[in-house]
Amino acid sequence: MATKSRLHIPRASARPGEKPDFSYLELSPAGSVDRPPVDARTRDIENLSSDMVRVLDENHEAVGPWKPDFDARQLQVSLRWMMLVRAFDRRMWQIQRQGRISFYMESAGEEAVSIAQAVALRPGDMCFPSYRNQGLYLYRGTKLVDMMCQCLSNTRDMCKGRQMPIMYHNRNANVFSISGNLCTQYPHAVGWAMASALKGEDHIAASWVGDGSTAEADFHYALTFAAIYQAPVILNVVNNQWAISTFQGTAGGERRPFAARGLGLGIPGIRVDGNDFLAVYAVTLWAADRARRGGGPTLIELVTYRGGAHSTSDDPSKYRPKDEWAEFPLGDPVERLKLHLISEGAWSEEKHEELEKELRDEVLAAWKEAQRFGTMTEGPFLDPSLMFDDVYAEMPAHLEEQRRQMLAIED
Amino acid sequence: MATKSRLHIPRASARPGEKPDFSYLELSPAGSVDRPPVDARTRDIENLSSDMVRVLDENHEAVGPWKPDFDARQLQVSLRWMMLVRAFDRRMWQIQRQGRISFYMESAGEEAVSIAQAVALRPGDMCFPSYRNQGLYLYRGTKLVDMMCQCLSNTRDMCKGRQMPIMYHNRNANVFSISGNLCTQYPHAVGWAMASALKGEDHIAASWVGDGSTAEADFHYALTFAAIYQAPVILNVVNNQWAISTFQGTAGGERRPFAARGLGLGIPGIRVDGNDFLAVYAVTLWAADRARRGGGPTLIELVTYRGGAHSTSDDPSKYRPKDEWAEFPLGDPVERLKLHLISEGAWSEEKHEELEKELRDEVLAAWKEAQRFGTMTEGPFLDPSLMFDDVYAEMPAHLEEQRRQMLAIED
Amino acid sequence: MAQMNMIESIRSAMDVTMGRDPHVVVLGEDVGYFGGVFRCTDGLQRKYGEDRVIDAPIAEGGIIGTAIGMGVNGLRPVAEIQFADYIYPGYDQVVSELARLRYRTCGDFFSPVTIRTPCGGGIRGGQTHSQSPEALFTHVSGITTIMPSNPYDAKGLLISAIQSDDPIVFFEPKRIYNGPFDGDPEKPAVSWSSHAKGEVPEGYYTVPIGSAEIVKPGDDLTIITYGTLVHVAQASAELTGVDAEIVDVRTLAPLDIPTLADSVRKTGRCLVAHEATRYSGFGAELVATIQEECFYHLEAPIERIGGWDTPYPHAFEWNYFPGQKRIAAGIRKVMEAE
Amino acid sequence: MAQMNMIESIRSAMDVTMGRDPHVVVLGEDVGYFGGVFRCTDGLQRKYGEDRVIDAPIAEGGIIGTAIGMGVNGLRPVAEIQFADYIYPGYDQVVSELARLRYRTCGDFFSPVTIRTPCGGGIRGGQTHSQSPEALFTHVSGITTIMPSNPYDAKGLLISAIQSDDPIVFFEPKRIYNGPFDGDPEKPAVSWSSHAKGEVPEGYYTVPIGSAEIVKPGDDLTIITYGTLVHVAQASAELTGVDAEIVDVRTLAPLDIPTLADSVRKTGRCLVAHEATRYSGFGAELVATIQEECFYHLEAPIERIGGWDTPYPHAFEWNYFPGQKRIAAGIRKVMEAE
Ligand SMILES: Cc1ncc(C[n+]2csc(CCOP(=O)(O)OP(=O)(O)O)c2C)c(N)n1
Ligand SMILES: Cc1ncc(C[n+]2csc(CCOP(=O)(O)OP(=O)(O)O)c2C)c(N)n1
Ligand SMILES: [Mg+2]
Ligand SMILES: [Mg+2]
Repeated sequence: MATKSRLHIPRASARPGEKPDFSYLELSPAGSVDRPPVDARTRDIENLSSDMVRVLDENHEAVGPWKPDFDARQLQVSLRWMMLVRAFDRRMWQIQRQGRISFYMESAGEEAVSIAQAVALRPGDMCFPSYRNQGLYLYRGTKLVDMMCQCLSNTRDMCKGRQMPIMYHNRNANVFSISGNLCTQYPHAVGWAMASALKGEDHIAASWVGDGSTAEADFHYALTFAAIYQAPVILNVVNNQWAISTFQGTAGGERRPFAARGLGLGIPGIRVDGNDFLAVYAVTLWAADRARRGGGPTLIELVTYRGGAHSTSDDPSKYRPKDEWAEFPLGDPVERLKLHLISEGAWSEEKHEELEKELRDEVLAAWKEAQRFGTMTEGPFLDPSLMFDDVYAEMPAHLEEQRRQMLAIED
Repeated sequence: MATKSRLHIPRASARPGEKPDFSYLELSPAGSVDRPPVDARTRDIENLSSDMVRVLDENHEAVGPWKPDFDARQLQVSLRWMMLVRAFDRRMWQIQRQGRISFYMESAGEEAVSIAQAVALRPGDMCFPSYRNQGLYLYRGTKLVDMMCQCLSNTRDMCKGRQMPIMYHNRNANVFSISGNLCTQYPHAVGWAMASALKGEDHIAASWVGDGSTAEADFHYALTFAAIYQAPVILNVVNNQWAISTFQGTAGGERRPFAARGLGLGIPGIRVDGNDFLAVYAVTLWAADRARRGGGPTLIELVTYRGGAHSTSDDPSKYRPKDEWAEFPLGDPVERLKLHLISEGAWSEEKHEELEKELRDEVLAAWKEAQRFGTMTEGPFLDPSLMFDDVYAEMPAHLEEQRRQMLAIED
Repeated sequence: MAQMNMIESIRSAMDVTMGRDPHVVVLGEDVGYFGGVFRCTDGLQRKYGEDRVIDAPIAEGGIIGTAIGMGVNGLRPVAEIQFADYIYPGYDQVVSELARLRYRTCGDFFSPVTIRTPCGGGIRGGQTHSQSPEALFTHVSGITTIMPSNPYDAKGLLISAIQSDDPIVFFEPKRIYNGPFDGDPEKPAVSWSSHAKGEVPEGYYTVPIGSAEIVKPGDDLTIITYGTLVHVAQASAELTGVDAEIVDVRTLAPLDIPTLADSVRKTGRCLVAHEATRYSGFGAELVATIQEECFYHLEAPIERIGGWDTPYPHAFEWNYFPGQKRIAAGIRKVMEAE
Repeated sequence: MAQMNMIESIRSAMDVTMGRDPHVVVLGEDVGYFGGVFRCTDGLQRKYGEDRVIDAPIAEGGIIGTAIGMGVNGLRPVAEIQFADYIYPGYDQVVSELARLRYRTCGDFFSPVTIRTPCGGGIRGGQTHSQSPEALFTHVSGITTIMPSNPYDAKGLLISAIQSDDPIVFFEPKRIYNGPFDGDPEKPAVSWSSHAKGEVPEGYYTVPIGSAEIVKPGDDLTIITYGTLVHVAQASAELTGVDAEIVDVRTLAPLDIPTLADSVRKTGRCLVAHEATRYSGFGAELVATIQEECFYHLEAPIERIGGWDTPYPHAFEWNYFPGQKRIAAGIRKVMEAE
């Protein structure tokens, strides 16, 4: 091969040792983007997929047409949820580092996504989350201790030891099961929403995937079916700038925002400041309203930053600058909502610290309780023969036989 | 399920017994769409994905900025190719109806796609066709008799009896093999193009799929990789309004043209009158030029109509109005190029009829020759034990053994 | 009772279940207005509406993926994949999601999807319209794999499948859609009306999942097979004059081991046959299971016959297809052994 | 000679072939800048450039599909699928395209793609990071399926694979990336430096595709296995005191039948073991082949041991994994039979 390659290879704006560079990120000033009626034609609102809906301005004030109706009390509660998610993540991360659970994934920096969207949805709406939506489970009523027991695979584990940590589900709360396979839940959400419309019900579905996951086939299937049948579904792309070691450009984000991915199918896209609690809430409500009124799917790109490692299995300092998060122009969602509340006179640094401590204690108490149901090293332990249940609705003969064999061997 | 469904179900504009209705099809007047420079930014030429590039006007004159440089002689040759494709299709269809080949698919009404695009590409460019691109094989030098022998699975069959009729390939002519699985060749084209760029070569790749096939995963994979690596590739969607019994709306074409499918990835789209030889040629040349100069992929939607049945296995009168083709606003590509040449004084009805007859004879002669290499009922026959070749580069022991067994049994 | 071919009985199974249960929906390519390329859903859309018999885009993974979501939301989706050869784009959704959803959520979520798909060769369909990929599903824990060999079983099993809360891949051997086929392509086509199992009740009934059937008792050897080859095996046995017991597996996973093993223990000899590519096919599982269960009763090696280990070649399909000659030779081999 | 673990030897195989042949390219998720989640491609991008060690989007079907196109254009792509559990979205491209391209074009087109992918459990990866889906590839005519059990073979076989004009699926048992593993999770980890096959030449050499290896000769019974279980089987045999001959299959398709059959004819007894789900797994093919080839030499039923027929459960992976106890019990069963 004599001549020089002309293959374009996307290149991250900064790698370890280099200065973080977010100049590629196009921002709109808070309040600058119009809020169209929810029955607007897709064509007329294409700008929403490249502009960025933002409500909180540089002075932490809520401005513009997307500013939602929220009283201070509600905002405090929301802040509390985001802080709880973070406190939970921090503890679980430590716990994994101590070798007391086998794996963990945190959502640091992305807490507004799960909480603001959970607040905007109704309990009857069905959520198909990714592994970084722990906030959804919590907000919808999954107890800390149950989340922890899942991570411990102990006797109270909702998954009976079958799933890796963080692969929760909650049937009663209408939160689906997390799959290890990326993006597979996206068409599920669309099918669920189609069934809802088919049954004449008002429930909508929502699903979440990362920027990296948009390259998967299921992303295309989901958008295609959602567009064709005008399924009442919100398809969220959480663009936290990174997959594992590859940046969002490696997923095709170099030229157009992910929010634009559905335009060619007639699916409106909204690009939103994913770290702005109020903006995320507002666009989600808009999309939910549109879906509920028969307006079909909306694709929401939530621009945020993965504050932590991809998972406990990797070390991000190997592939991105250590201080990248600190330089991220959209900041930290918890910090921003806190400052907004303070600017409104409805919160203070002292209260915040106090609440942080309270939540730490709450998490710690839950952890203590969770361990009572068993840890990796100490009982009570789950009965391994549970592993043969639920492969089928009823256990077939060969599994009965294998269970018998296993019990004989283990003796 | 008490309440009424609100699931949107796309509905064809006309079904058997109804009046054909193409009011859904947005057209632009010939000559009305600007021709941007090939290095235009994708954002600045989005209109090309919804407007329709047309060169031949209602008076059969070539007009506007997309009008290519073509002398009458070249156009006559092109017309001849299109007519040859049609003559070939007609004969093969009859032949199948007589039970002399097992299957056939014609490209009636879509001849301009293959021929105009083949003319616009260079011999070193690699084509990854669909099953309705017989024109590509012919134009690039595959002999009629070789195409027929493939359909006959006879002793001269390039596929040695392994493939159904019409699943040609031509290595020397740089035309890839046709797969029975829809859209699988799309990522191959992108990979091929990536390799070309990687090697620093100037060859580009082109691929073709139908409107229905765009719903497949491979469509998404191909667009995604093409966008990320800016592969020098032309991705064609031949929108002939129908898949088998489902219309293009069932593939997601109700809201936006297929040409817009890549916009969200930054891939420019061009919507072209697929029955206008000159327009198809012009946009293909534009996209090829752009790709060769490092401008990356282009998605071209060729708006046309499937004049015949889906294949010899179906009867279109079961699912669409019998006279739909006659009502198709973009007419017949052969007829239109003929009338253009006549209007230029470079052709006549008489010459046309004469040529038609000449081509019929040419096809018939080829058919006579092809049969000399064997038919379905008369020898010479291919040796069935050829079936064990080429599974691997070298035949492994178990296939040698199976071949032995087969020969023993057949005795 | 009515005379039905397999297309009609399969259609009737869907009709009957749709009539009984408003949650049953059908989706797939060309299944709606057109009634399916093999006509299996003909008339159903007119009867049950466009939103219960849904024309889907050409996206097998999307069909299965959305069907899963519908199932989670209380529907009972019956998804048609137009040819089994085109099921692979949906393979991930089957293996990673459909098969394991109940397991990973301890039964809190499940999706009762039935995937119907025509399989097998003999219609000059070449390598992309002839495959029998059942072994790629029998290996997947959580999936029930079925392949009927006649109209009666097809309807009864399909009703059971649609009603089952387990995910099911239901293979329909297209060569016998219109009539039983004994493996001789030269013979004129036979219709199901001449076959006992072509008598099919119009209404509701079920054939249990997980049970094999002895379709012809015999003493000399056991032929274990399924789908089209059930008929070919019978003709082959007749050709040899051997008194074969023919077992139609019907449900490939989970397997009815007792019926199979009892037969082989009785006859002492066994031949396993299927149309799919032989190497690492489902026949291997049958052989392995029988040698485990019946080792001390076996008087000869179990013979295994399948399609050759090549793609299904268009022009040579009758050389590829394990027809009477090959099965008869196998029977003779097993009978002569020892 | 150098000491290498399996990660290093696999990396070295790519390094050596990339150095010798500019047409070899590597692509996959996180393989470039980062060097792969298991570090198998560490340093290669720095050495060979961003366009020869390509970070791909998360799109397994796209990785395999574009790799096929690159192969058609003269490159030799080595595609990494991050976990074997994630290969299914690319399954259609493997089965329908890669496997059959040479066949359907009579050799006019082919694409020499090698797909590398880590498989197997034992790292607490649960159901989506532990699978061994080899049987889903061995059934596909045209695909060569390989699974090495040690660094020396891994490098030699991978070099052969990359140089081969056939498409190859190359499974890397991740549990033994860093050291041989005898099936006892309680024992401290062992490194490859203590193992003869941890001695690996730095440069070019090949291990032939299609040949099994007798890793330990023995007289009492033959254990046919591959991957991680080669080591577990040895430890299990030691536990029982039985003088087992251990055969490492190495290439699962096409299979080296003579080496396997000769061994069983010699010992008269056979146990087949793999980590994958047992039902319809590759072990069934091994059992079926051995009973066909060695029926008259068999003194006992062939014993078949695999993972249970459930998804791979996170917390119970050592109950799921066919460890020493289960294999030893199997050995005893085979030895006691008759
Ligand atoms: C089908 C599949 N392929 C690959 C992986 C391995 N994997 C797990 S997470 C991940 C990165 C996902 O990135 P993104 O979608 O951006 O989500 P994020 O982690 O940033 O939230 C990869 C490659 C997987 N889990 N499933
Ligand atoms: C993966 C796959 N699914 C389904 C089919 C069956 N099939 C063959 S052609 C066809 C319709 C294709 O329509 P379109 O893409 O519009 O192409 P056209 O025939 O109109 O040129 C279908 C459904 C197939 N060949 N492959
Ligand atoms: Mg991400
Ligand atoms: Mg079409």
